Amino acid sequence: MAGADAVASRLEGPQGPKPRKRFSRRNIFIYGTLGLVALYYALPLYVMIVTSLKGMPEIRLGNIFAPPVEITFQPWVKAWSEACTGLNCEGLSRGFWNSVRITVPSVFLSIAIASVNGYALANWKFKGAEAFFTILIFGAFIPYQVMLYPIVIILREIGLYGSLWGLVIVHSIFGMPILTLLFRNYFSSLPEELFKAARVDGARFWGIYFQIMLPMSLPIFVVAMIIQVTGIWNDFLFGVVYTKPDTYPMTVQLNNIVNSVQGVKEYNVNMAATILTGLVPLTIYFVSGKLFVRGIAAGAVKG
Amino acid sequence: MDTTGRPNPLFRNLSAKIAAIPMIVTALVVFVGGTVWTVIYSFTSSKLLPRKLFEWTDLFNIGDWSLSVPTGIVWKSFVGLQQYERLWGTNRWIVSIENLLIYGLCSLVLSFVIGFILAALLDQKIRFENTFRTIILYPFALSFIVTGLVWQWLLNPDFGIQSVIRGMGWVGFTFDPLYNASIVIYGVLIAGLWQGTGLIMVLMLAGLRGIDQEIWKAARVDGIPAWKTYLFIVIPMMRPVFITTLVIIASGIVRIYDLIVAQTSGGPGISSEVPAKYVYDYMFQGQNLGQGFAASTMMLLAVAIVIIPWAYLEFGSRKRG
Amino acid sequence: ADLEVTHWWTSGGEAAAVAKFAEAFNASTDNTWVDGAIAGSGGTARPIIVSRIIGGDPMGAFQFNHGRQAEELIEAGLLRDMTAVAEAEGWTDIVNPPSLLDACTVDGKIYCAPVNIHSWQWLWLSNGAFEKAGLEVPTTWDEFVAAGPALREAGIQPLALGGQPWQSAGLFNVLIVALAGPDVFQAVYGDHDTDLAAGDVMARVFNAAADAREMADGSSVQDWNQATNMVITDAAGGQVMGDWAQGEFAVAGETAGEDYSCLPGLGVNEVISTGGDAFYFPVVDDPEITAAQDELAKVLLSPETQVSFNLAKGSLPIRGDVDLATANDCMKKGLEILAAGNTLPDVNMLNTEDTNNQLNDLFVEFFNDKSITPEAAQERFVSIIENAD
Amino acid sequence: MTANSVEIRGLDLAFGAVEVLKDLTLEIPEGEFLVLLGASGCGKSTLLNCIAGLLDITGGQIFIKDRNVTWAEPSQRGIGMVFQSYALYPQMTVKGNLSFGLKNARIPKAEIEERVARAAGILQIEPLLDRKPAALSGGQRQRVAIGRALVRDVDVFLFDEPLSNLDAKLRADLRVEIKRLHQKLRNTMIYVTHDQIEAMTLADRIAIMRSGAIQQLGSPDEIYNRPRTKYVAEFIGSPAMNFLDGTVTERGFIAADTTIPLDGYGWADGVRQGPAWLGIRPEHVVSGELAAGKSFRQEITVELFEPMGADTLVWTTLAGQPFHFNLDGQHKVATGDRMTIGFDAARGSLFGKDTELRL
Amino acid sequence: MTANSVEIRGLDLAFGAVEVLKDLTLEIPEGEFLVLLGASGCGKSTLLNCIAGLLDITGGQIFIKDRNVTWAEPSQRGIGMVFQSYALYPQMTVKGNLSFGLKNARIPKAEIEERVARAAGILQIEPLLDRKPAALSGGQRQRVAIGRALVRDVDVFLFDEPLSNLDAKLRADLRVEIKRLHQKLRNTMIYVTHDQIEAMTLADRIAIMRSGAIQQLGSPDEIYNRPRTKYVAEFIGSPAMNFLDGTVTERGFIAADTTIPLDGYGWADGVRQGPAWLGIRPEHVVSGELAAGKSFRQEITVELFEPMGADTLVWTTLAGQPFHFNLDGQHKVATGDRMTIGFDAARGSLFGKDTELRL
Ligand SMILES: Nc1ncnc2c1ncn2[C@@H]1O[C@H](COP(=O)(O)OP(=O)(O)OP(=O)(O)O)[C@@H](O)[C@H]1O
Ligand SMILES: Nc1ncnc2c1ncn2[C@@H]1O[C@H](COP(=O)(O)OP(=O)(O)OP(=O)(O)O)[C@@H](O)[C@H]1O
Ligand SMILES: [Mg+2]
Ligand SMILES: [Mg+2]
Repeated sequence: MAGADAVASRLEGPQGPKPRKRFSRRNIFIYGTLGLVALYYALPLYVMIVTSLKGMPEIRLGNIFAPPVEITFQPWVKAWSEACTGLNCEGLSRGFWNSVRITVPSVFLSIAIASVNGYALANWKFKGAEAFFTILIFGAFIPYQVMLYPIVIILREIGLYGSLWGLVIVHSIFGMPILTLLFRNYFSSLPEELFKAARVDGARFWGIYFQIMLPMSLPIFVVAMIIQVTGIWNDFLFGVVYTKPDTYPMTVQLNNIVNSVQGVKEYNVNMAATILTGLVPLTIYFVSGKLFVRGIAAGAVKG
Repeated sequence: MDTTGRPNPLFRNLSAKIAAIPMIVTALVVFVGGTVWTVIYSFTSSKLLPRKLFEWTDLFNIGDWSLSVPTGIVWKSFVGLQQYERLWGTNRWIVSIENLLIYGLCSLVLSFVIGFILAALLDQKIRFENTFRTIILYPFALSFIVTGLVWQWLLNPDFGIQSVIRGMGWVGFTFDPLYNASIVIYGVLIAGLWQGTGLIMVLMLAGLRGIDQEIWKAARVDGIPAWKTYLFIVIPMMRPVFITTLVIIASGIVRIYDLIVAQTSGGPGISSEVPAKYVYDYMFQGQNLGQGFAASTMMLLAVAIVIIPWAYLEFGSRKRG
Repeated sequence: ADLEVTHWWTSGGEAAAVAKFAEAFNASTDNTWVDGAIAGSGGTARPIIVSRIIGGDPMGAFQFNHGRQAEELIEAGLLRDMTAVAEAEGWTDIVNPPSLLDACTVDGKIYCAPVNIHSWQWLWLSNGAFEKAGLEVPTTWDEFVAAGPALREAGIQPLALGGQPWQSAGLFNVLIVALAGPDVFQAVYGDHDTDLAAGDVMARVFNAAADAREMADGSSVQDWNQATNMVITDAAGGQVMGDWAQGEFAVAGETAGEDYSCLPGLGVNEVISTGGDAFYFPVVDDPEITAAQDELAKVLLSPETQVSFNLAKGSLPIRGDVDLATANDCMKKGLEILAAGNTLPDVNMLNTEDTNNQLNDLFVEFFNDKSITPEAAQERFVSIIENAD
Repeated sequence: MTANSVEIRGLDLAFGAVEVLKDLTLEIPEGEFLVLLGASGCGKSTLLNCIAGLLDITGGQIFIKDRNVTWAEPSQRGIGMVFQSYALYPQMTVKGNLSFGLKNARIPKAEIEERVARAAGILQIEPLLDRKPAALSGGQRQRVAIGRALVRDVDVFLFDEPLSNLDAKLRADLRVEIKRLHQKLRNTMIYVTHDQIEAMTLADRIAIMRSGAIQQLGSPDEIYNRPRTKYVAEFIGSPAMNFLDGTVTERGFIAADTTIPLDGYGWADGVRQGPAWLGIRPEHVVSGELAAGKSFRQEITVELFEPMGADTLVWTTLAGQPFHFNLDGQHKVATGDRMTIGFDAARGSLFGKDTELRL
Repeated sequence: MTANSVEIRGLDLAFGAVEVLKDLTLEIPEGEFLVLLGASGCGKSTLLNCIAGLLDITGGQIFIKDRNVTWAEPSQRGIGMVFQSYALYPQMTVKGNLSFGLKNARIPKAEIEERVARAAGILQIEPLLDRKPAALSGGQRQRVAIGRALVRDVDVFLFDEPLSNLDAKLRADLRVEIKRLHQKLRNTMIYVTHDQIEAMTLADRIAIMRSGAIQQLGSPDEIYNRPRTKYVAEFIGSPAMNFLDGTVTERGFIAADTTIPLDGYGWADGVRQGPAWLGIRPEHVVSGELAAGKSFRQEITVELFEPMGADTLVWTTLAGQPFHFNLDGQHKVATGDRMTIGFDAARGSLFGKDTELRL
């Protein structure tokens, strides 16, 4: 046993929690790097916001980083409700509800189809399933433009060309590869025994899907939703090719605002329109940011 | 062997097969069908509209019935490999491919590296993780059109970053990647990474969170520095994440189009052209579908050669998960 | 009936011009104009239009550059034969120059309604810029080239050229017309005369193009109107651009002759091409729509709309019998040349879009890459002409 | 002929090219508790899954209650299954878990209530009915998993290592509960484990499996005392059996310089001379005075000892080969101690070196 | 004064507001094999992680070989650690796994080779050196994990449930190997488990932990025979100790209508009357003729029995409370059999009902 004085002397050594320097080299490195990176990512947003609050004369002065001297919301108003496309001068507001009408069923249907596919691939393997899945992954690499005409022909043949449902189907088709991959990997990471238990309990394909798998997979559905909402909301090509003027989505309007050049571009309106258009997906990120990470962490990216 | 009651194998898993019909139809009709269609029409001289490759000729009309038996074909607009010869003789196509290779390689490597490093930094139990993550992720909410626009602007030498820095007294400063043919593709890369790395980071972060904590402890007890632990231990363990990420990044690269159009329109000159834009321009601007299809076919062929064997190995041979 | 009209006129002047059509159409008929504007260019709008047509759900009418773009749609029987309307309205008599209607005619049937004339062959010069450099405002291309170094000295971009491919090709085509003459232009593009294309005459044009490239060096704008803006703000000496550029000068409040000068045919060969826009009408089942199409065709060519539309758009009317008293100097110059019959067809009428696209590629590369010699460019030019159909 | 509850005829199962079960035949009488025992990967779970209908078999037939169920759906076979990982539905309450199968079978509500209540009573989980699985301890979860099979009133219970995720104490408790359950219900139960204590205590009969085939099927006693192969002998018994490498001669079993008399050994098929293994269970070895009565005695040195509470396991060397045995009670030993041990080879087992079969 | 290998003084550890370790003090002499035992969640792993430096402590000090390592990096503490999940680097060969740490310490190549060879020799994994972990069995993996600590020539080995992922047979084998290793190396070893067999067989001393504090620290013998609290008594011994609920009076221990004499009981602190638990280990109960010599005897009915190979566990009721005991050898019993059992309460343990401390 150590002597009493030895004990006393020992007490002088390090004791308790290791002192953590606030400005340790490690912290400086981590926060420094993240700070710089955040700057790189945030800078464009800053410029967009600042610009959208300036008047055109101020923009012409040049410094895009300078905060607005005179804040004006005119560009926002214009982008939302005044900017013209051809004869329609209702700004983005005209396309907003169209976008909603397109996005909601498209997101819903594409996720429904892909999740069922992923589930069938993960849990109910049948001969040839891999071959189809491989083709699907291949499909992820086909440029959309290439498929424009074949899809027009397909839609014409099934009589859905020009209808909202035609567009919804197109979005479902092009969302299918990545989403199916996501869902397949997620479902196969769930314990197989659960699936077996449900079969013993007499549940069939759909019963297991709806009663067992679905309730356990909400996070991955959120992930899929975020990817799809972003993709579909921002889509221009399909939105404009497979719809009609009165159902054009917001992005057509955005394209018109951004690409109609008159003298000097109205950057402030462009920026305001841009932010307005991105607002919906952005909102979904902010709201579900935490779920996003947790969803993938729950196995979405395994395999 | 007694096979009493053995059901027809076709009907086993019937629900699964029914449920997979959308996938099967998409795979066969859209992806395979569309691809075959594209390949076939790449041998034609189609311009604005797809033109028939050939037509059947009916030599026999049987009796009074208007029943005709096709017995021969007449080539209509078949031009053999002419479109391909022209394609490979076109400077712009060559430049496009070079650009895609450079962009693809850089984008792939940098997406992985940046995405991973950011994820690793965020994984250090830091404060404000949520804030940092959101800042890095938000560009993903913006379309490429918008991304291109914003960065075109930031990189504009007359009032973007260059002019601001010059304005601060650094007169010789030059940073105009979009106006310099030899580096323009890197200018595009800056914007592409800005938009896309957030998603990659989030995927990686999720992957990191799935690593067994005991591995970290083992490495610390072994006295292995953190960077080595990442490089030699953690990264190899994250293979599944990397595969999903790889598919997402790679498919994005092959299809890159909007960003280029919005940011440079392929300029200056043709120095930032990419294959998908070549396809689009020839199909719709140049009204030469045949040429566009030939270019698409080359792209699809390249993708197929890489993807199909790989995907089959990756997804096909495994039992489960 | 509701008639959906697709077009890509979305900039301020263009939209105002289209509005004239819509107003007239809505006012003078029982129909309603449903606007289907798509910003961008033909490249954006074309797949939409074609998809809609082959998808079996066409719009009521759409805008194309008239020329060979619509040939195939006509051959495939997807566009309506408007001969009946044309005859009733006597288009053959009123359309000037007649070549405009020829471009709409296939096998003797008229398929489109031309609405305006645009010409390419203009050099726009900034009087202010030359003043700054202490130079006279040039009156010909050669003078302009000679002034180049001095302009540069004075910190002025001699020639403004946007980055879009069609601008480069346009510049070159203007050089052919101006320096080699309309006949060569016609022979090379119209008849695909490869000997001529490879010959000395064209070699001179290519050398001139190299000069232009020298002068355009350092021009870092993308859009054509940004380039025009450089001329307006005296940052550039001049720009070769079609007559639509004067819309920009007008918006900026500049006066022809005072603030800027215009040289048709680069001051060398005073001819103008007669390109322009036309409307086509897809075949539809609905008789009401068909009737509305007929009425739209009439409205488009009626004298009142021609005047109001072209004044707004800055283009020339397609009928000689209307009065454009309010036109400005440059526009008047154009009208004079038109009246004198010094016209030639537009490249769109001579070349397929495919050939134009290849030319665009060649010239945008040539104008941006100094390592390509005029000889090498000419060689590639010849091979494009050789393969054109 | 008594009815067999489960009958498996010539079962083959292959995953692609890998044959996992080969021509396996097994008959399980009504009410029997059969334990499947075997090393990891030998095909126990696979066999259970085949019986449950969760795997499509490659060949053979399966009968349950004399009904050919080879191609029947799992839920149509009258079986209930309990999994190693519990496999509870995480989003449902305990009650939901129990009633899920019944709802699928469209059983009237009142009856569901009743059956759930009965099962909950048997398993003593009434107070837990409204909790979700996440709020249960391991043992409680396992009970719910058993309950899920119980409510369905099945003929055959299948257990796939139901206790292996639990800690030792809980394992012991639940083992007793399962035993009680069987005594109460008298269902046929097929129970997979690789814990031999469980096998020994629970089984009416044990089937020892090795690479997809059954090596021995018999009562625990038979398997413990007369293992048919060396593999079986190795597998059963804790601490494991000692194996001495040597030769059977007419003088007895000779290993190195040691001769062990084989008097009274129950030869399977007459005396067989030749190279062989002699297997001796550690608990059949006695020491000190008790050794006197044994047919083989030897003085040994204690090399290592493991006090295990009730007894102590001693490691030593016999005939140049490692050897271990139990010392009764809390015998005090120290490394280096010398003592005399003895055993009767007649209680041991001889295995031919070539076939590894019991001699 | 002998040097302590590991000395922990007043260790506090909290995760946020949750205090996991509270003022824990522990001294481990050089070369001792200390086992930490306790229920799940009691802080065993946490303590080990604190010693290893993997967790930042909230208060107190840690010494290893008399060096204050409270703030030292894990790799600087002279410790090696083996994890429950092995935590092998999956993409490196066994050799790579063993040498990775050494390479980082910039040890010359020749020496690395030598150390790896030595460790591989000790653990008998030479033939595996070029395989990857995926191609190893569970036991082999665990050996590699131990090897990783071994090559680093550390003073203290920390084991966190190294065997709990293995099956019973392997567990037994590896347990012996670890014991041998300790006897050969004579390093200090701290070993976490919740398997008491492991604890009993391996430990020089056992520390029983409960919610972040050490309840008893002593030799296996002490802990087995004289558990200081009911918790300890419950925790140690398999099958578990019987607890009879009753009262200590001057006539003995009275439970229901049964009186059990307490003659010869070693009172911790003089006789204490009052409500208490009497703990009797199943293996201290004898039956038949042997019962005659015991201070307490009673005839009971067999309710359930579990043959466990070497012995049989019998369940019955005593004084209206469930009671179980071991029957030696392969005693043949049947449910309903009646027999006489007996035990000496002096070998048992009494715990006060209020404090649960040993009386
Ligand atoms: N889906 C599968 N595909 C290919 N092989 C498989 C599959 N499932 C199991 N196997 C193989 O079949 C063999 C038997 O597996 P099984 O799960 O039945 O073993 P087990 O006896 O239950 O083992 P354990 O005791 O580890 O649970 C193993 O070798 C395993 O590798
Ligand atoms: N990172 C953490 N944050 C908060 N609480 C924790 C953390 N890690 C462990 N705990 C809590 O500390 C307590 C002790 O955990 P510890 O892992 O040391 O238990 P253990 O004795 O090793 O248990 P087991 O036998 O299950 O491994 C537990 O109640 C646990 O919930
Ligand atoms: Mg198993
Ligand atoms: Mg632990």
